[in-house]
Amino acid sequence: MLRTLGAETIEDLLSAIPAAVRLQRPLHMPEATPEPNLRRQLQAMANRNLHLDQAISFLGAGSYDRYVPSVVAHLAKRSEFLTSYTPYQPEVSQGMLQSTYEFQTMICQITGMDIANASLYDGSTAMVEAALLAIGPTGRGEVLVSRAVDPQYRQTLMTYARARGFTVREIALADGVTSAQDLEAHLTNATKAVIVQHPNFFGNLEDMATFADLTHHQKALFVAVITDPASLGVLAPPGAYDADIVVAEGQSLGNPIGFGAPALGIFASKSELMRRLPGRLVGETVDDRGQRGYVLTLQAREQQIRRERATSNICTNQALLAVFATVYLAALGKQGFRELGEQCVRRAHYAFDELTKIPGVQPVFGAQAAAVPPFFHEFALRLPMPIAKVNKALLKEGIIGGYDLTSTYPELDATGTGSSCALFCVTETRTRDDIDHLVAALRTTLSKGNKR
Amino acid sequence: MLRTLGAETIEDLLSAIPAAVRLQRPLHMPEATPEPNLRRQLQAMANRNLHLDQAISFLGAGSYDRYVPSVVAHLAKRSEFLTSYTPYQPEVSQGMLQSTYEFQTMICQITGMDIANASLYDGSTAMVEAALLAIGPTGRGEVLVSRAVDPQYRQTLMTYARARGFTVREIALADGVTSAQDLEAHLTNATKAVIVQHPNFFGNLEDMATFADLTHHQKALFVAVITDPASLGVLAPPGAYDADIVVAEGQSLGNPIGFGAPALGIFASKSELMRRLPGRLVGETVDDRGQRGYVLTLQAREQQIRRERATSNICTNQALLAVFATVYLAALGKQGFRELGEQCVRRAHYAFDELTKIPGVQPVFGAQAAAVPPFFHEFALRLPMPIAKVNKALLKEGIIGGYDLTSTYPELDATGTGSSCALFCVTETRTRDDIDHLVAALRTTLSKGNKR
Amino acid sequence: MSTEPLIFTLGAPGRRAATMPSWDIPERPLSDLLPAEALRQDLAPLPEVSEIEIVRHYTHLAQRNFSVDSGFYPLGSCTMKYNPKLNEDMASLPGFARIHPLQDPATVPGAIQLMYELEEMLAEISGMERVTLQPAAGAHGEITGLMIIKAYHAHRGEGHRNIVLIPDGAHGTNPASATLADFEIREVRSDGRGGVDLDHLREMLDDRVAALMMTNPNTLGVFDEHIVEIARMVHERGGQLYYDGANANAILGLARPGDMGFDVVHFNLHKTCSTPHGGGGPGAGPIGVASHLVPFLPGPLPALEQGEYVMRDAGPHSIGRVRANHGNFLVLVRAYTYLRFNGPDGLRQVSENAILNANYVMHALKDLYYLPFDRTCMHEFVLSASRFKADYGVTATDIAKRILDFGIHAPTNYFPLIVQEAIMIEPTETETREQLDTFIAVMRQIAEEARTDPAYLKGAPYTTPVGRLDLTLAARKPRLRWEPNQEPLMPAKPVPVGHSH
Amino acid sequence: MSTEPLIFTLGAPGRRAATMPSWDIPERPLSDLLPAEALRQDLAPLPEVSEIEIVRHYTHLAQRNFSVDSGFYPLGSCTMKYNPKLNEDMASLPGFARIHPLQDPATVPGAIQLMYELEEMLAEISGMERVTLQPAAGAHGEITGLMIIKAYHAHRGEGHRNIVLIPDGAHGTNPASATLADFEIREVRSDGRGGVDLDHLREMLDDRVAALMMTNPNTLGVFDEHIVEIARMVHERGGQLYYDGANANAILGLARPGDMGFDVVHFNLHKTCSTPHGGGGPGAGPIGVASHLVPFLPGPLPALEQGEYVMRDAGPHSIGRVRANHGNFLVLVRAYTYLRFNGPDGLRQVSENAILNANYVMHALKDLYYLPFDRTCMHEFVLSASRFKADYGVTATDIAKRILDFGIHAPTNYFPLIVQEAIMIEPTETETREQLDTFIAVMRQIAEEARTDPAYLKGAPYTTPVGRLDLTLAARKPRLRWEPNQEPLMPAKPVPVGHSH
Ligand SMILES: Cc1ncc(COP(=O)(O)O)c(C=O)c1O
Ligand SMILES: Cc1ncc(COP(=O)(O)O)c(C=O)c1O
Repeated sequence: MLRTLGAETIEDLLSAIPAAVRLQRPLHMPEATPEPNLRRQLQAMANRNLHLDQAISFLGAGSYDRYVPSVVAHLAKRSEFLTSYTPYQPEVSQGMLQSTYEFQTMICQITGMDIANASLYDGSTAMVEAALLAIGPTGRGEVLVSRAVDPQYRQTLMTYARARGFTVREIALADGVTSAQDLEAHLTNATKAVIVQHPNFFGNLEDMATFADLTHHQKALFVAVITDPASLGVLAPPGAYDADIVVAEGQSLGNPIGFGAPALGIFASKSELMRRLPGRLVGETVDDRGQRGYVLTLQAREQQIRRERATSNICTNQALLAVFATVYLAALGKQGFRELGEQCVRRAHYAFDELTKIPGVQPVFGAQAAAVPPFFHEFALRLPMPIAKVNKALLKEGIIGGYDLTSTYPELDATGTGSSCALFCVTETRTRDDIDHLVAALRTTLSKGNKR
Repeated sequence: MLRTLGAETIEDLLSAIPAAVRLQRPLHMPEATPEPNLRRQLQAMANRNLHLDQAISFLGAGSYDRYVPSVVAHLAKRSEFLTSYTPYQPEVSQGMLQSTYEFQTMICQITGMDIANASLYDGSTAMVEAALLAIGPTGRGEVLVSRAVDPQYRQTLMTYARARGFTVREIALADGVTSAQDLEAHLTNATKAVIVQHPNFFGNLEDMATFADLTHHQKALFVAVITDPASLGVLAPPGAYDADIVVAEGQSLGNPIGFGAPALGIFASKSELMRRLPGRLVGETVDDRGQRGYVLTLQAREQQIRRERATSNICTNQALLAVFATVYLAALGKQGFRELGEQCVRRAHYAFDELTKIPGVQPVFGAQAAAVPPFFHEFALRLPMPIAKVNKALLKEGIIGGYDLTSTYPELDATGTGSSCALFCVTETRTRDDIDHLVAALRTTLSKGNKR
Repeated sequence: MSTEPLIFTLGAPGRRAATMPSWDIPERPLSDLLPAEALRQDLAPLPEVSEIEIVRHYTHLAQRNFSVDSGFYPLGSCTMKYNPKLNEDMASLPGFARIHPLQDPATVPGAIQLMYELEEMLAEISGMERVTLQPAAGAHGEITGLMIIKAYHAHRGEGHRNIVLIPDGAHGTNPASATLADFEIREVRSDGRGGVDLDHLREMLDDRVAALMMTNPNTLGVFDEHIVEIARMVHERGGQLYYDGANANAILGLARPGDMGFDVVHFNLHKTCSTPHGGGGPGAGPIGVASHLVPFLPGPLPALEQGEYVMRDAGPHSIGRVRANHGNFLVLVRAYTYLRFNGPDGLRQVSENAILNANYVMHALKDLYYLPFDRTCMHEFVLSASRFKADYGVTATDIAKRILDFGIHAPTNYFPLIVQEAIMIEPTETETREQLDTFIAVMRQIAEEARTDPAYLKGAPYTTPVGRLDLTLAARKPRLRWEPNQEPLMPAKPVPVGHSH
Repeated sequence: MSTEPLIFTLGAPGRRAATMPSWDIPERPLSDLLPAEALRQDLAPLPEVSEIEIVRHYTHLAQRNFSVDSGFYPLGSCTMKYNPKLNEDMASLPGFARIHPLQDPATVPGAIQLMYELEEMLAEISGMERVTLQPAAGAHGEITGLMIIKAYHAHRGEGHRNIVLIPDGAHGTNPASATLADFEIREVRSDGRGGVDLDHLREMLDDRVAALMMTNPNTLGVFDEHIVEIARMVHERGGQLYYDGANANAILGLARPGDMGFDVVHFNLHKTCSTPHGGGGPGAGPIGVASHLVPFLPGPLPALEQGEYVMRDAGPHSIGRVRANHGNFLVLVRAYTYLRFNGPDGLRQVSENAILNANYVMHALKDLYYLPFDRTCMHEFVLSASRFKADYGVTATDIAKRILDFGIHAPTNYFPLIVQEAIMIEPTETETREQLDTFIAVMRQIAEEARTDPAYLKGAPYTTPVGRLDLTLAARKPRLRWEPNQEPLMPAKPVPVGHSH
């Protein structure tokens, strides 16, 4: 091959790189490892991680252990999906395009929204994109975000806000839910968007209709954040409470949890926002033979056309995860999606009821039992012992315990009491045996702890 | 649907079954288990088995731990292969047909034989088919089989011989290899076939050319048995020593070991046996557009046409495993297949050298070191302790030890000495660390044992 | 889609895909380790290709292959039902896929338990006393069962029983297996309703008869209503009754061979229990036997002894092993998963739906296609193209090839032999009504085409990757392998590239 | 292949595929547990389909999708190289795929170690001090890098620097990202050899310039030979130099952005490290920074402290998180596997072969296609169809569509914007010479067709599942989702079934 180019050695071609910047030594990194050795090394590395088929996990807080029917990966991992790229040539990419169109449709079906895009990076950046859409091309304005929104999402928003130059204010909490009073107090005509998570980070349901109303009074956009779309199986969809934008984390729709990512940013909205949407959109059209077909459309919003005036800088997205979600939702179907939500609610409530029977274990929110805010599949408990210590003890019983709320919400800490707050998650994957095992282990741990 | 049939309930259709034989109760078996629960139960069941990624195994004896490159399963498990059936409609089955044609060719390439079929059940039944071919339609005659052939294969042959009505005689051993003298003594004009395994069950190389000569003198068919085709990377192929038929176990060509099966029966022969071959054959042809294509051919040998006069009763075979083997051999290629053999030979010899340095550990065969018969990747050692006891100790070190030869070859037992004979296998998957670990563990075990 | 080249004509010298483990031990020359005369002189002339070439090649081949996952596959007698993906995942678990058959049983209790429980479920489903999982496929089950029957008769001093009766509609493996077990074969005629002709059977039954092999429902998809009577007749004359279970998909939870009087039953797990067919295999063909035959089963058998799962050797009367190791274990894992997923009610529903679907399609086609045995069918039925052949020269093959044009696999043809120009249709229970309706419409369109344009059917298929293939040429000039510099079998017609055919 | 229906028009009421866990807890009514007004009133109108329907549907869709595994994919700027299957298997290990991001780090040391070592390798490859793995893709890396640059300037009291210079050939994400970080964009012209016009750059450089973003080799596939000079110029004026690493496939082990003077580098692991593109994603866009920018990196970062792998929070100057969790971890696993498999020599060979392949193809086509910048290219090059357009009315689109007829994906079109009718070709190192020769032959045939039968090219493609699609209609009447009872966008022409198109 070199000879056809009139070159003697590869160096003749490499002379295109100025000598001054040529690397004159081999890279300092491990030598090439043959496949059999490498597989063993990586298996050993993976084996050092405790995974969710080995432990019984009650950890949620934005990433969820979900049963994924076998059929999902068998289809979504087909190499024709896996090893293709953005369908720039629609005539040979109808598979990805139609799947994405089905994804967009299903997202509309579960959220009750008009339109949805082809995916964003994850829930947190999808929330940022919603804020950016609301803020618009000037880059200036104010976004109100509930303090009950996932702390990592809020941190991400803050990072972008500092760079882009807009203001973010937090709406305060009132006993585990967003304070409508505080929202009202902060809403001004500078407000471009109000962001509330539902169920919120504590698992509690929010009064979304009221917040939407308040927001719309100030002509701002109301953004609903959802971290586990399974909730939409039983809860009123954002379309019903008049959200303008819904952003969600779609990992739990059939994708591996994978240490938190790749994840699946979901973005749906009312149709009037169509030309301001970030990311790719697939639309229907026809071919020159008169057949139905699908293409990337409304690309004039995107960076490859609009460049510095694009609605977003996103290019590569999370297309394959959207395929997983599509197959997953198809597999569950109308009835299964409902039942998924029911499974979560009932199992979580069974766990809540059993756990709160343990002496010293109390709900964090709601002074009396009756006032405990309604929750979906996560709930916050106050434990009479530091959560780190509790979790260490549970781990010995093969249990991954709850999320340490005290670290991110120091205000929940009743200092000096030695108590702590933890967020427990119970999805459809936790059997009664699992839950009973947790209850027993926690009971033992706490009673031992008390004796010491 | 029932209504279009003029039926009221399904019972109207089921009345085709006489009431006397209708089952009047539900089957006594576990109730239906939903997918999520079932997966967990089966995972738990699987977890109770110690598998070859968890332990370091030196067990061979007919089933081999082989590194299978990732690419193999990704292709062979494609659902178009997995969920199709015997390619009765060649126009829509070119994938399976061409793959099988490539398989047949590759088997010829590695064995040096003229033709090969599309697969049989496993090595043991392939050996039976070779005997049946030699015996022919009368069902009478004599087959000589070396005592160094895999004991399970010999047992299987005996079962069929009893039913079919032919005679099987064992050729005796001479210090770990087949006795040429004993073979000569048994060869008569009643002999229809002589069967020798190479490398034999003890891992030792046989003098196949001499046996073939002797056999051909009596106009019988010489059948070579191979349990790990990796040996063909370095050893002279059966075509070179004039075997008439080669049967082999193809599991180790890219298939999961899977508790021993499904396995892959390989059957290759000289071309003059073409119309007597058992099983399916794929051949080249052309279509009505002038394109090359492949079809099942010479079906007049088979049960679906020839019925009671078929060359074999086989119908369903092991087609998918042949696809695995084909992709595996393509991935190794000309150089890789050679290197596979070299890896096995060198690693096994390294292990042999190190193990025989342990006090009390001796080769079973060959009075002096120089006379130890040459071996491929398995070798027999005499240990100064019962092998069951040794293996129990090794298991504690994460090692699956050798195969207990004493149980199947009682004649190797020097009774009363408390010693035992074991067959160790070292494939390319055993690293130097693995081998050194075995050596150290065995040394400790034996020295502890001696002290007691 | 143009022809895909053979892997042997791809690649280039020196190219390779797989990497071997790194050399962490001394690389001594082979000639130091093995005698020169034992060594291979050349390299096996395998392909020399890179990983990407392998991937594209076998991806293209896969794309040229019809499968259950790509469309409707009403291949009679083969039960091409949907293969649940869960089964595949379970068979891939390293705790099943990566265990050695000779490991100490104490290190593989989960595997033995699975086999033990599977045996129990199969025994219950078939109504038999005990099951062996060793046989690798249906035909292997047949020969195993026949060897057991042979051993049984010999044990009772009736070694002279050397005849096996087989109905004329039987599958080819039945007579082939009987020969293999050194029996003589006698064919029993079918009666006008598609069942065994009782008079003919009575005539043939004498004390040389070792067994009658039957499929019930038989290959016509017809349940033999005289089965109890047949069993009585055979047993009275000292014979044994063998059940070819290829059609068990019709009887799950509805009727049991044991209750019908059968002594031996084989299962085709790749059919009934939906383990995939893998392009021709692997399958699994466990057999169940009545209590008097248990001592003759091949061993070893899984057992639960003092709470431990062990493999127990067979007793003195055992016929011996019929293969190495424990049966097609990973296929058994799939079957186990399938049975546990469905449970007793689910299995019954499987059969009910299989029967419903078959009758639905039969009912919708019998006005246009000749149905030789017009009665309620079980899970499949057999039409005949004989009238199309007589009237328009259109054969069952022509119809089959034309079906392929619609993205549907053809039914089984020319089997059973007792129906001329047979078209054997088994829809299976996993198909939707919509799919059946599509198939019915296709079959009706083809019947119309047979009348109006028979020549068009002769040229089918048209939309497949290759056109109708020349079977005669393949058999006349058998070419069973590639070799370098082979002449083309036929001079090639050039196909322009980049143009649709 | 006829059109595949939408999943919504398959199935029937009441049908479903997935089963839920069995109810082992009390089935209390939802209304006991949640307030009525919070509940969904209807069921989400998702499909109602059986497992077999899902399988066939998505199998058909997959079969209608071109991919690297099905053929050559010379899509410039996207590095559509072969994706080794080992990487997939490693990313599927439950120890990686089934861990929760908020688990106690002590329970996931293997995952943190992998990230730690991957960071080290990427730092070495790029010649940067430290790397963060958080960004999800290249564009996300860009905005992260620009935010770091912004924070750096602010920290030094140079918050007034609000201009980012971007060459006119840059990828669209560069200006889009700069806007997002609230910078103004100024375009720098290219010179006659395809590099940055130094005079124009000098003109534009003032103390309001925060950074120059460059791709090197740039989007023409040309290595900017003045890079050292450019770096000096930018740094002298207090600016930072940003490296868009989308083209890093050309420089592995040959040259390092750090040594060229860059301050921030992003990687596209889905390109350079061969993690598959997944039909548009996921990818991963780690960034490396020079030592003066390390304090501004987002956190947390993996660290090795007293022999334990931990996640360390970012310091006070950090820009903060740019997303939830740790980066696209399973993509990182694939990239790690890729780098460890190749090692230093292998990576260098990757780039050498990528360069060789690109030059080989360029050399073979430049007589027939106009090559605006005729010099040794790196891993890709850009042709122009402008002469075909002028002479025969044949556009880059027409050529692209015609390529599809040959089972090859089209190159990138109309990018970079500085080349008219651009055809951007990146063969990648994993293609064989035979494949390149096939492509060359196709391109030469098409050039001939452009001359002799331009109308034929306008009608291409012909052999694809669908013909040329109407983009204008899609944008004019946007239909972004299915709804029941939608009117067809256009009256359908009937296509006869069972006939090849
Ligand atoms: C009726 C019948 N009997 C027996 C068999 C043989 O079973 P197998 O192919 O599993 O050997 C078949 C399979 O095709 C069959 O249809
Ligand atoms: C030159 C260049 N820069 C940046 C990007 C953006 O990378 P990503 O798609 O990963 O966001 C791309 C990808 O297409 C590119 O080609």
